[in-house]
Amino acid sequence: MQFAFAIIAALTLVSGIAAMSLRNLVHCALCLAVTFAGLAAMYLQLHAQFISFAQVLVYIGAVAILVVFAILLTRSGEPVTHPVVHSSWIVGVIIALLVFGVLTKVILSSSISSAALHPLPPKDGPSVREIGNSLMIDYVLPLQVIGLLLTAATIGAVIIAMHEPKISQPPASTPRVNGAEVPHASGHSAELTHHP
Amino acid sequence: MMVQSSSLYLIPLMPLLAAGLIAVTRQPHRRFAASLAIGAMGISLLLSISAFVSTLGQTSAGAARSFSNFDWLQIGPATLRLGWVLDPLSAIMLVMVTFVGLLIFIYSVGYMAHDDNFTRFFCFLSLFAAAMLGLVIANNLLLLFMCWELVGLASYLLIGFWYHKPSAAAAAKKAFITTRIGDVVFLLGIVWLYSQAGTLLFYDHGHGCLEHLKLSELAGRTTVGGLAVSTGIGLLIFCGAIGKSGQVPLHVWLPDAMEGPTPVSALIHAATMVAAGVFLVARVYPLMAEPIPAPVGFVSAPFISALPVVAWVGAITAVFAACIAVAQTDIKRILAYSTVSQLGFMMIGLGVGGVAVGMFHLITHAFFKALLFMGAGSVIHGCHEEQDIRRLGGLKKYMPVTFATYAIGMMALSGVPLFFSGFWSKDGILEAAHTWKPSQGPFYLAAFGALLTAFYMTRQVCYVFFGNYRGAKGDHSHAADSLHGGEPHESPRVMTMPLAILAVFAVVLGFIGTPAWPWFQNYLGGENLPSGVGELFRHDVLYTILISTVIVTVGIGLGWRLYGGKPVTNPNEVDVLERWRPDIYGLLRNKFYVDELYEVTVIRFNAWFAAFCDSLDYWVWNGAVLAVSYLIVGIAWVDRVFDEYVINLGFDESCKGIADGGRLFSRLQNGRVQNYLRVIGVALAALVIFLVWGRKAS
Amino acid sequence: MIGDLIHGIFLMIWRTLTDQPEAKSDFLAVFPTAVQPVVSAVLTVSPLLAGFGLLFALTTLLERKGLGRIQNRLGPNRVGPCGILQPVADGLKMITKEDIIPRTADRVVHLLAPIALVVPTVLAFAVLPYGRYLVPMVNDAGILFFFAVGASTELSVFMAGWSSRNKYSLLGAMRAIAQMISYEIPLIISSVSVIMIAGSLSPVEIVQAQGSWLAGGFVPHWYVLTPWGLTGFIIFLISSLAESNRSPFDIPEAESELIAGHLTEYSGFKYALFFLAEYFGTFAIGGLAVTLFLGGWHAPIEALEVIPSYVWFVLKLMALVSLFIWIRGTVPRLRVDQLLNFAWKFLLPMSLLNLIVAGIWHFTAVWDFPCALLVRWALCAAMIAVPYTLLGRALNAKRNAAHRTYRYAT
Amino acid sequence: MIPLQNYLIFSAMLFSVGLAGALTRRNAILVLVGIELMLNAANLNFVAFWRFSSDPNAMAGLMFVLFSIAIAAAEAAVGLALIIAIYRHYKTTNLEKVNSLKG
Repeated sequence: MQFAFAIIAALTLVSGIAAMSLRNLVHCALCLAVTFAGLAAMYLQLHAQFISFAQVLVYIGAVAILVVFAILLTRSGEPVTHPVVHSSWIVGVIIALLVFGVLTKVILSSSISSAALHPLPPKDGPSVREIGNSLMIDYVLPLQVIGLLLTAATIGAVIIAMHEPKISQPPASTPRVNGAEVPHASGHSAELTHHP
Repeated sequence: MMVQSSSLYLIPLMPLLAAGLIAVTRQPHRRFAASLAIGAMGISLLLSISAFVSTLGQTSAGAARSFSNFDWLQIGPATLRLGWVLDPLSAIMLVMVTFVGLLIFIYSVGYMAHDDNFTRFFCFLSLFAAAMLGLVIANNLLLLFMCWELVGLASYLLIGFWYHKPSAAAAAKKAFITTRIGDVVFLLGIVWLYSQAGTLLFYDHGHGCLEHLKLSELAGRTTVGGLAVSTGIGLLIFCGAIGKSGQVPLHVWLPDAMEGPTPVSALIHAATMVAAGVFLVARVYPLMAEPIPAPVGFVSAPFISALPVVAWVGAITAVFAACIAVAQTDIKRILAYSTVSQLGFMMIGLGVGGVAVGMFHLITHAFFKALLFMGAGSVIHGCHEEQDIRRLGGLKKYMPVTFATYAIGMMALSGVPLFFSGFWSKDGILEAAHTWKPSQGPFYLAAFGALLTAFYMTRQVCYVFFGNYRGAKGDHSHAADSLHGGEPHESPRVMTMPLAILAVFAVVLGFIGTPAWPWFQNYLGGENLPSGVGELFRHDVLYTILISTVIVTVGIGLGWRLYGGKPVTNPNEVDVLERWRPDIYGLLRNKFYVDELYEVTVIRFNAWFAAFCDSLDYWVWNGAVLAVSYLIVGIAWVDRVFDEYVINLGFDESCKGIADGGRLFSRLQNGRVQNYLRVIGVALAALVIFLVWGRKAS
Repeated sequence: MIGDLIHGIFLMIWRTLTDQPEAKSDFLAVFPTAVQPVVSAVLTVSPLLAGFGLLFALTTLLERKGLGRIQNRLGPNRVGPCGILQPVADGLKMITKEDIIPRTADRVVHLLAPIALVVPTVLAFAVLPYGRYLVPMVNDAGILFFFAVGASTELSVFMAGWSSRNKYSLLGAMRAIAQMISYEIPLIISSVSVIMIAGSLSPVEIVQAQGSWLAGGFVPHWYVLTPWGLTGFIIFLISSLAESNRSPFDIPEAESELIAGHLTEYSGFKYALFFLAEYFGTFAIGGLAVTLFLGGWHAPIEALEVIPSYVWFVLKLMALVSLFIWIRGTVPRLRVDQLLNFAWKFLLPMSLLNLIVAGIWHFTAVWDFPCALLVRWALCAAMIAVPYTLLGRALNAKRNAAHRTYRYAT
Repeated sequence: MIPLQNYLIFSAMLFSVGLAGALTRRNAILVLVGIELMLNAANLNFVAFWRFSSDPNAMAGLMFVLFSIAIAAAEAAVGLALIIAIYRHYKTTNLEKVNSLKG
């Protein structure tokens, strides 16, 4: 059990770090998907099956794809010559480390690490029926609000990303080709793409 | 299905719904709009017939009447109640309006086929029909007034339908404003009635303002000059009818209204709306006819009821308009003046003979005048929008159906004896005028009017249908006619079919009200007049029949002699009458200079008054306002000085301090999201440190 | 020890074949407790892979033969009797072919893409009930699991397309993703109606809910035999065609437009993996269709329940696969805009409507006047048929209104 | 059994990784990715606390994660749409260059 946890945690963490540090954004997105998958595995280990499946469905099936689409649509996948991090990236890292240190300190010094908090006896977590009942009875208002939020977000996203009148489009290529253009294009494929 | 009075509102509702639906229909959906309007009208017609049937077979007018009232508004302690009434009067009007309306709707499909605003036209037509039907079934003077105004609105919209023509726009305005003058007075009458009777319902189980209780109460009171209140109110209400029905002196709008599309002229300005005035008088007839208990000093009571006024106004109008019609050259204008004149006849009928006489003429007139107008429309349509009768001619050859139907309409209008409806209805009026006790004046005027009617109709028919075609042949100016060349052509079936139907009715309708079989009078009046062929030979009846036969014969003969014998060949030829007496002819052609008279009197006074008000506004009120404003400017200046030198000095300093501070802090707001994130991260760490260790320390 | 082992094996095979529960128990008892879960998993997975592998081989043959017949040719007929060994030859060819990786390709991602595609498709097999007691993983949220792993194949397709550094590949991949995302929605919504009626996300329970018969055991209580179920089944079928990139929705791999889409730069064994994954995906989604709508492993007539349940499952699955092949041989390929419009403007509204109709069906179950079933049927069918007609007309009318011009055609 | 704090520390690590990425990367998309990572770390905390809670019927942790996943999806959609809109406008997703409120 410990072993499995260690493997999953290591995989997740490494892919998470990779997702945050690789130069190629598409690789970052793929690593992000691995991180999500690792988290899903961790939920499984915590006997939260439903959450785990939802995690896979939403994060890998949707969010990762969205990120990939965004990367391609903004041509962020092309290789960059300038540094990918801030000039003052060290500040960010220090702050992150500070936060991590503080959090770790808190966790280790709190009562939960000393007190005998035992997990529930191994069972398969709540059944889908229980989750459903809970959603439909206790949490019905939040559920409705979430539905509203999702609707609003969908409409909003569509409206935001809708085409503006083309005032400052570069004349060389149409947006459709942009989206589909080979990301870090080496010379010849870029030429091919711009072929009328 | 029998239509009850409670569901009577369905009849106007149908066209109203159609109007609403068409209003939101886009322009290209012509077929939809037309079929919707016609369908709604058809349903209304069926409902109306059903309602009509339900009033048949009753022995008295009171028994045939049913009404349903409901609360509309609660104003303080007073409740305003509206309602519908179904009695022979409204039933016959319903059938007439829906039937003629339906035919005109169908006719319009052909007439307006090339118009861009086809759907709008049907929207307005349906709106008009709804308002008119509402007017007819109203059991409340206020509801009637509302529909009355709606009818006026629809009329305005339809006259100005081709609003890009300046003359049409002007005519619409003229019609609207002129009728408004009558309506204001009408409204005064309504208000007076409400203050006196306390109700505006016509019939309300004995408490309506047209029922005996209130009537005798109203007739009993007197007002200034010894006038009975009921007479006063009746006169005021009659003013509304004058406006709407184009009686002298408010007749000027009706001929101008011919600028609208011809179906509109037929529907509104011949058959239905103008008849609304007559209908109104018929509706409030009990109010006008209520015998007034003679106060001291007056011998004969009927003289001070409103009816003689009605009769005289009608008689004057009848002759006046007929005279003008003689000298007109526009085919529709002749018919318009003829309408005015015939409305005058109806008023005579109401004034001297009662509801049935006037209403009978109204019904027959609606049919044959709609027929004539639609025939004129057909002529205009077939001759490339030519309306001047001098440029028409010989159309008998080109448009046989139109000619035949038009001739029937013309004979009905002229009152050709025995076989045409106009004869019987007009005969009834003449007979009633002849037997009228107070004066023989209206009778003579009416007889003269009838003579003129026969004459000018003959003149028109001769001009239009006989002789040779005088219009410009081969003229391709009209785009839609390029298919037909310059020749006049017969109109499509969708237009001639309604003509034929109306022609049939223009003949047969007369027989429901002959002295030999006075069904109509019985139905409407709830009486039981004697019938039988023998009635025709009663002294009075026979006398008037002979008189009017003579009149008609003379009129037609004169017309035929002057115009039919040797047809006009040149459009610029001088009219026969003009050659004879240019001065009188000029007077008539210029409509007795009534428009010009109004121009120099009413309108000029109005303009002068407006200018006066304007100058008053400019010099007096404006001056006062200016003075006040200068005062305020002065105070403001003092205020400003105080502000600038006393308050601002201190304020500026503090503002400067704040601005400096803001500049300092704005360095944090540099728009870089990640800087914010950094601050949040640091703050998170700080917060956690504070919460955990800070708490522990304390 | 050895005797126990052999006895256990035979008992296991016998119990499996005769549809008995706890097939593995005697065999597992031989092993020490620590390794039992591993052995059990291997015992579950290996027959599954073997069975579906065999089915895959069979299906490729069936498809080539069937398409051949549809196109009036013979199809493969050289290897083995009547070409029956053709899949073996194909497999050998695939494995022995050179594995070419483009010089500019992103090697790691290029390698990982087929693997990342095969893994979820195989995972999807885990939750399907193949027989009365043949369920690899009994899970409360099985359907959710199925869709979750199904959704993760999109990323693999993207990996394949992007890593190839070929614009056809990338275009094909993006089209495939757009298509899969679009059709996932009607797919899920049409299954939600079943989930709603069955009241469970568990495939096992859904199959159980369909395990009764009407009319004396002759009319099965399958969901496809209700108005909403039929509609849902059709929507599901169409969407699953698109999900598995099969004709007429094989735009991502349209040979004439995109060479082979994201598969362009793959060859040899990796290509075989893609091929495998595609067929596995078809099997998985077909299996889900069988589970959701066609009564799973239940026999169509009660009397036929004596035949082992997995036979029925395989028969239904093969029937669906044959239907897919038939459709592929019959229907022409769509344009990409038609494809997406069809999903968003037609399938999505219809599936939402179907959800409502399913709700109405559920709540009218209490009706008990005479002919209630007939009335329910008519009501629900009308509620679907009328909007279907109207929507179809509206969409078609719009399409007819615009006159299409081909700018570059002569 | 794995003690609770292992999960907590792991989640803190993930959170810090996400934070570090969000603070240092120039590309707006990766900043969003970092935020997603932080959200996931928080979700993990919820699930872990739910698992280790003493009340067997408590569901709040799970529910919170479910809702948070839904919100994260909405957030990602809107965020990425915003980034695409920004890209159209500025022709870059580099956050250092996108620092004025108006174009």
